[in-house]
Amino acid sequence: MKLVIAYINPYKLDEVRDALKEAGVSGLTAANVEGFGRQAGHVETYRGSEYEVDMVPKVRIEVLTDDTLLPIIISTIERTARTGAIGDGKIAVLPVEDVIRIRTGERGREAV
Amino acid sequence: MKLVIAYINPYKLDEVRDALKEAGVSGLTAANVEGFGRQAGHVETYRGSEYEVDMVPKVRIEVLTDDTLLPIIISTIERTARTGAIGDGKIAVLPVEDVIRIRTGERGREAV
Amino acid sequence: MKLVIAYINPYKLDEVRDALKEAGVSGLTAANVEGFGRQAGHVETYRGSEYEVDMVPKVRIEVLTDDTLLPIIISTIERTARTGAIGDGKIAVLPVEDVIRIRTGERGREAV
Amino acid sequence: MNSGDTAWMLMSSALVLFMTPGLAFFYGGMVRAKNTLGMLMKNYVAMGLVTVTWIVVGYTLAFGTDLGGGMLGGLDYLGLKGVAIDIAKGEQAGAIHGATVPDAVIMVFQMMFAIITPALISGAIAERMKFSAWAVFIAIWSIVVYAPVAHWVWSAHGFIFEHIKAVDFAGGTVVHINAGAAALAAVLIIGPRLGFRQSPIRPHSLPLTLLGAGMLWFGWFGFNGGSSFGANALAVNAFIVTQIAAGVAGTAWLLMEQFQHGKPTTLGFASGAVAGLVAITPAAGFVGYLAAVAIGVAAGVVCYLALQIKFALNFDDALDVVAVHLVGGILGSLLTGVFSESRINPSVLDGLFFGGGSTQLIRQTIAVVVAFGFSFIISFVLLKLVDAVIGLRITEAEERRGLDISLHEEQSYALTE
Amino acid sequence: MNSGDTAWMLMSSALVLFMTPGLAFFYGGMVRAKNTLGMLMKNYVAMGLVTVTWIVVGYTLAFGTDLGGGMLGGLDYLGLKGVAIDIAKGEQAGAIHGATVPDAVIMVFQMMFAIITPALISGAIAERMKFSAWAVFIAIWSIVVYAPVAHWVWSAHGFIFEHIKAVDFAGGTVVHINAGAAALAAVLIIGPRLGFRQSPIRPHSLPLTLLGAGMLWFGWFGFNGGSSFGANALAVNAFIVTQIAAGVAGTAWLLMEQFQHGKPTTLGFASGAVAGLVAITPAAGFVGYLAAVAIGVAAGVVCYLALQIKFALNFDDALDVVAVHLVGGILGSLLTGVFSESRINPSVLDGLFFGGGSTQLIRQTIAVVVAFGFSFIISFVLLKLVDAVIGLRITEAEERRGLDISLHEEQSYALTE
Amino acid sequence: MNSGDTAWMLMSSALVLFMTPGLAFFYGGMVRAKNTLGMLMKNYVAMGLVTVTWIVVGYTLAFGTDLGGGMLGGLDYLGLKGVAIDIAKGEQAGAIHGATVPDAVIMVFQMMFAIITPALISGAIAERMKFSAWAVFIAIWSIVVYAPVAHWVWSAHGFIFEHIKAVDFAGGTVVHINAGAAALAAVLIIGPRLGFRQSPIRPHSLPLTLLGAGMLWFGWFGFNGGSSFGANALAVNAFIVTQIAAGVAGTAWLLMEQFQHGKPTTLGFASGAVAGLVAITPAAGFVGYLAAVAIGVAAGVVCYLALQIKFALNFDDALDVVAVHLVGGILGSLLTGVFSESRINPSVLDGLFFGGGSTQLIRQTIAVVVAFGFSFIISFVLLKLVDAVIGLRITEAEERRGLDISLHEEQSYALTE
Ligand SMILES: Nc1ncnc2c1ncn2[C@@H]1O[C@H](COP(=O)(O)OP(=O)(O)O)[C@@H](O)[C@H]1O
Ligand SMILES: Nc1ncnc2c1ncn2[C@@H]1O[C@H](COP(=O)(O)OP(=O)(O)O)[C@@H](O)[C@H]1O
Ligand SMILES: Nc1ncnc2c1ncn2[C@@H]1O[C@H](COP(=O)(O)OP(=O)(O)O)[C@@H](O)[C@H]1O
Repeated sequence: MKLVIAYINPYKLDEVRDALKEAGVSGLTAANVEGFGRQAGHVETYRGSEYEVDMVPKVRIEVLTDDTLLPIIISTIERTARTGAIGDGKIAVLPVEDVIRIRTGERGREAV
Repeated sequence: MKLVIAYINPYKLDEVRDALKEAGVSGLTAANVEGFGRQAGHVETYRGSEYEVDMVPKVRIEVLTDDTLLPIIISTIERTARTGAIGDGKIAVLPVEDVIRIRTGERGREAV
Repeated sequence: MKLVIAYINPYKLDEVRDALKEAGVSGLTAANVEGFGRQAGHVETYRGSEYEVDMVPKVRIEVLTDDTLLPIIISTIERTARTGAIGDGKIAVLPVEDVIRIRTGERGREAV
Repeated sequence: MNSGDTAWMLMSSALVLFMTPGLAFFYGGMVRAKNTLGMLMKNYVAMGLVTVTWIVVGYTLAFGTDLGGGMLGGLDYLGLKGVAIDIAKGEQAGAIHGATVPDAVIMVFQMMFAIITPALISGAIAERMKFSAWAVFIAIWSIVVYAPVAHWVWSAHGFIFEHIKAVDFAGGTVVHINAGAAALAAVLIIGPRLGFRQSPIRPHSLPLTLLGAGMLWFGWFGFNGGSSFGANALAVNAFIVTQIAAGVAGTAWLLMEQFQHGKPTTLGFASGAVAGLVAITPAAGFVGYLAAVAIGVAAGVVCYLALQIKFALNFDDALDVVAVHLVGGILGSLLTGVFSESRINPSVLDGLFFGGGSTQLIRQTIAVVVAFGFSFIISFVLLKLVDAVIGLRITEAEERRGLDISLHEEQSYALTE
Repeated sequence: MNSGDTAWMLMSSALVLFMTPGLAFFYGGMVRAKNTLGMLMKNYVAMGLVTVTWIVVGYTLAFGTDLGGGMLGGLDYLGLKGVAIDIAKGEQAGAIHGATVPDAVIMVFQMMFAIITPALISGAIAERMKFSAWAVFIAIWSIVVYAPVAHWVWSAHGFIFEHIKAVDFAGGTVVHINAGAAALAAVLIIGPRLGFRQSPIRPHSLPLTLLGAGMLWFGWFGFNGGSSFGANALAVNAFIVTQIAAGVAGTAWLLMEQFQHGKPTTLGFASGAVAGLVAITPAAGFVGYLAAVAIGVAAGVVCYLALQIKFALNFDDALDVVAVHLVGGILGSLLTGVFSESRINPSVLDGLFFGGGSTQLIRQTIAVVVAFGFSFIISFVLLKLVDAVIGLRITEAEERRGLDISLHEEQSYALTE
Repeated sequence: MNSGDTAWMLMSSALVLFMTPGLAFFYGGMVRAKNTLGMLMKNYVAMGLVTVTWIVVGYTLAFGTDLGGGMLGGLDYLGLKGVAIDIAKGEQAGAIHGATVPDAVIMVFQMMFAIITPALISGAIAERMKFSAWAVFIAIWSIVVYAPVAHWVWSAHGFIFEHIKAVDFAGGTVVHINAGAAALAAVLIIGPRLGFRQSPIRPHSLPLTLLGAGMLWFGWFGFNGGSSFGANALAVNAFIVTQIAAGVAGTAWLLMEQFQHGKPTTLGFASGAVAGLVAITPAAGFVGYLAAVAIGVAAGVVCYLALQIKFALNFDDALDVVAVHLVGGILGSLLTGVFSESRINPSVLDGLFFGGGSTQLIRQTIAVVVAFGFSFIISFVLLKLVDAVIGLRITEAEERRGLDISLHEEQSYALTE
């Protein structure tokens, strides 16, 4: 099993989630994060003092999945989150040793 | 070493944390996240316009642990976070290659 | 490739980020989290009722990196996030199987 | 009709109306984020419902011609009949306590009191009561509890006013004991919140609470200052003692915290100030400046100590309506009998402290007991009825999810977009 | 000069000024967090810019000696010449409608109206309009649209006042229809927000919206109550009907929601109350208490239903300025012709309901049409001009990032430090 | 006693009290979230402590019978002895400047000034000062600094009033220079915040700051308008110039930002408006409308430029009390000598601009220097004393964790439950 992590633009969350759902993903977890990368941040000015804010608001998605669904998850995220502009974000795939559904105690593929 | 990630109901955080502490876990990190899964979301209505909100507030816990404590961590979370209702959440176990305690520079099991 | 996770004190974020940037890291993602560990929490009092708050605000950093940069990333975080006081936090290293840059579709080392 | 007095009464009426949003935020900041709108709504809706009940029957039951025995007003002002301004005939003034302002302005000033009083109760049942049940409850309560008590105490032939001769300048019994007794009944019936005394239930936004406290303090100048029905010397006295009692009680509460816990809190200052405002309310037109200091100290200390009641008796008065409004109201009503001065207001006897003996204090005590007993009993019965018909309490799942989404399908904050 | 009347007019002026921050928060809470400051700023800046335009030319165009035909005031008060208080010469009073207060206080009271009126428009173009274009637009609009309409309706020789003989107590046409028509023009020109009707656009902080509603309600007592120019019986009437209409309309809106969706909302109560306040505005000095109930019910129901217009016509009136202010203003202006009573205010005919026939209603209708037409057309042309010269709309990237950072280089909330 | 004047003074007193919560939010929004309650508390507590010091000795030191030389009031009003309303004897009025309102209402109006003045200082020492030290400091400061300066400037026999003949309508010297000088002393002693000029220290909630600015603006009508002690022509003038200066200064500040940075900010508009309100304060009863425009422009521009002082001198005046209140207060006091008109207020000479020569300007300058020097020196000594006995500054760990938890064991926001 795998854990897919994706950093995406916040306004893409709904689209990505809906597409993943359609692709057969039964669950995911999202969090608000701040990203630093090639994408420029912005300047804020308070009473004449300027502050460079390097961090950009992003959403971090986490999907636990069995290996069969992995390619389609990656391609779905790529397709829906892409705008072509810097800051579209990244996807990472991590190995997972076990997954447990708390409610039932199911393990592994069943639990996803 | 392992990283245990658990998505649980927010109001279970205190109970889970206390139980893990009792079980010998010396630290963990928690974050507010939004989960999408089998559990139904809710509807919001603003001036007559309805919005379906699919995401449910959850808490994401992360515990770094050495392998020996792993079974007890999993069973502790299962036991304390379970209500039997849909939305109790999931636990995932990921392999960890190294852990470092920043304060002391200790590595591996010592650092957890 | 690796995923480096670090839990650090919030007021260290700017320093750590700047140092990582200088060390050649091209991106990272940060999130506000709450940590539980050896560091003491605090007490809050509302109309005479005391509440022990065990969780301490921390920032969680995530850096995707290829293996060559790994040692320097770890030592940079260690150096800049360390104050020597309890609560400086931890670093964990996880294996990563693949990374994809959404904008371009690049994979692996190129994508980081 | 005096234009200066009228200007002050218009302004005072606006100030008292402003207290209901103030109260909403005072309370709203103290609940958890998921219950914020549920809390605000229970207050705001009083500005809608009680406006209606007041113009239809509340006003006439309270201030209509006494039906006999000082128990209730007649229906002469039903639907505000006869209260209207009639330019051609000249404005009506003086019907109520001989005031120099149009009767209609007193009607609306009193309406604002009728609005905020049931709203006060909402703090006790915070985070777990149905909206529908609440709406029905306060609409009826404003008619069957509030209006009679207002009649007894403030109508010229009300039995507490005329026969018991207890005084209540701006609502110690009518507003605070009345609401506080109902709050006590409500807490006993509805039961504690999920997790009460097990897990921490923290205020979600003390800045909102502080804002509400500031709005309340500001509005209270109209509440007490307007209860003289004019921009006269009595208004000035009421205004000043209001400020003194609030400031002193806030400070006293801080000192209590400092002694007991070592840390003064902002919630403590706000709570103390409100306690002081409550306690000075019945006394404002009868006591002098130094008495206001004494009442302020008493309010800060006693209401602070009264917080313990709920833990001792193990009932969940969520936002301490009993400790602040019931205890504070009783305290102020009794201390009025201690510190009143006929020099300041000829319509009252000198109090115990000023050599007038215990006569006024005894009268005050009777009024306190009567108001408390009546409000507690009728509120209790009424709540039981509403519970039987509609149900007072939301389900456990709704309570967990929070009132905002469960009851109103709204979210209080969406800060990340 | 009457000190009581002056006290009330000073206070009313302050209350009306306070409504602009109130409006800012009412609106500000309804936008997404990233646009909060952008929204607040579009309101606050009116307190700067329109203060300037009003003292320079706005006041004299509105209230200067009529140039003939009741179309516009002359330049006698240019730069407030002749409006100053001159102690030596005695205060000037009575120039405007024979009021018993200094002319200067009426000037500043009217200034507050001139400020809030363009601010009302900002709700329609929320979350997408340039700040520079907005600033230029409202500065000019306050001169070329607001001042003339104010002259027509409120100046002694204004043609709507003198010839059409329509009445508008506190701004149904001058404020609400005027702003509502401009809002409609603005929405048509600027187009919908990114994602309108595709993805949810939720209010980021309903507590702020509720706070704003509370401030508006409070301030509205000055808005309507002060429009009698004194602390007189008419002020009392206006004050009371204002309270009644607001409370009733808020309740009516809740009931509509209950019937349609099964859940009453806090945003609904606040919206209904504001709709009621809007609708009673033109009527406040002409109608009685029960008429206020009727107007409140009508406002709650009709404005609620009017929300559908934007979906039917597919235009993005972001915060429903058309449904609340344009529709509410028209409703109130027409109902004034239905419920007016000469008994309450001899300067008006009895309305349709009180046996006066349809004369007043017809006059009101004409005034509505004229005000709407004028405001819509001139606003449309003006906005087109501003669009051509400066551009009304921010870029897509700016809109995505939010007005706060894009336009003002500020962030509304930084809660994690 | 005039009821209209009394109504206005009661209302003005309430408005000025409301400014302290307003100030609390204006400041509170500008600090980091972890210091919000610490900031609010430093303001709110002034409503408690200074109420006490004022009634005990502050009022009598300021307005008691002069002890000779115009330096200090005597103890005739100790504990408010003799200030009480005595219905039987008839209300006392006219003791202070022959006003037509009860002396007691002036006492409480002045109390509100005594409360907000030390609160103003809190912006300078934001995010790092102990609460205990602050409480002790302002209590003593209100007695040893505020009361004497108020006596000099506002008591009939105060030496600045009677001998220097400088004028200060509503507190340019007494309030703003006084607080600004103390702020400067405090900043020099307490030192900069951790991370000053190294890492960004951003406002945590500009909506709160904007709300506070709105409350301040609203309350300022009482501050300046009430300083005429009645609802008279002077009040009207003060009210109008207050509005003009605020609006113009806010606009001017925006234009400065536009020129320097290309982006106008909401914090800028709010700051400019407050600067304008500060600058018009001493002048409000002496200058005309166009002078108010000039003062507004000057305030917007000069205070904006004055922000640089702290970077030039490298001291951490956290929320710019020096730039806004000290500089704005000096500016307004001097410009009063430039734009005063005897036509508006016979008690003042014509200023430089109106052909009166430099006499009034010189008087104003002397008053500025005296008030600044006295306040700076005594405040400095007092702060050194408090530092020696209690310590002014919290520990580094406390500062990192934030004042809310460190000092008050409270958290400002818990939005996730
Ligand atoms: N090495 C990295 N480790 C973790 N997160 C990263 C890394 N690089 C980029 N990110 C995340 O991806 C987001 C987009 O990256 P950025 O370099 O701005 O654009 P792009 O991916 O299009 O080149 C960043 O805001 C950050 O959240
Ligand atoms: N495949 C997944 N990947 C990541 N998180 C998931 C996944 N499935 C579920 N979750 C998380 O677990 C929570 C509970 O899942 P849900 O399907 O609603 O209930 P249950 O686990 O009881 O069947 C979700 O809200 C989400 O946060
Ligand atoms: N086993 C763990 N798993 C996950 N996070 C941990 C763990 N132990 C500590 N942490 C994180 O590291 C932070 C610092 O840990 P703590 O024990 O307080 O100090 P230190 O690391 O200096 O000994 C905690 O607040 C928590 O966020």
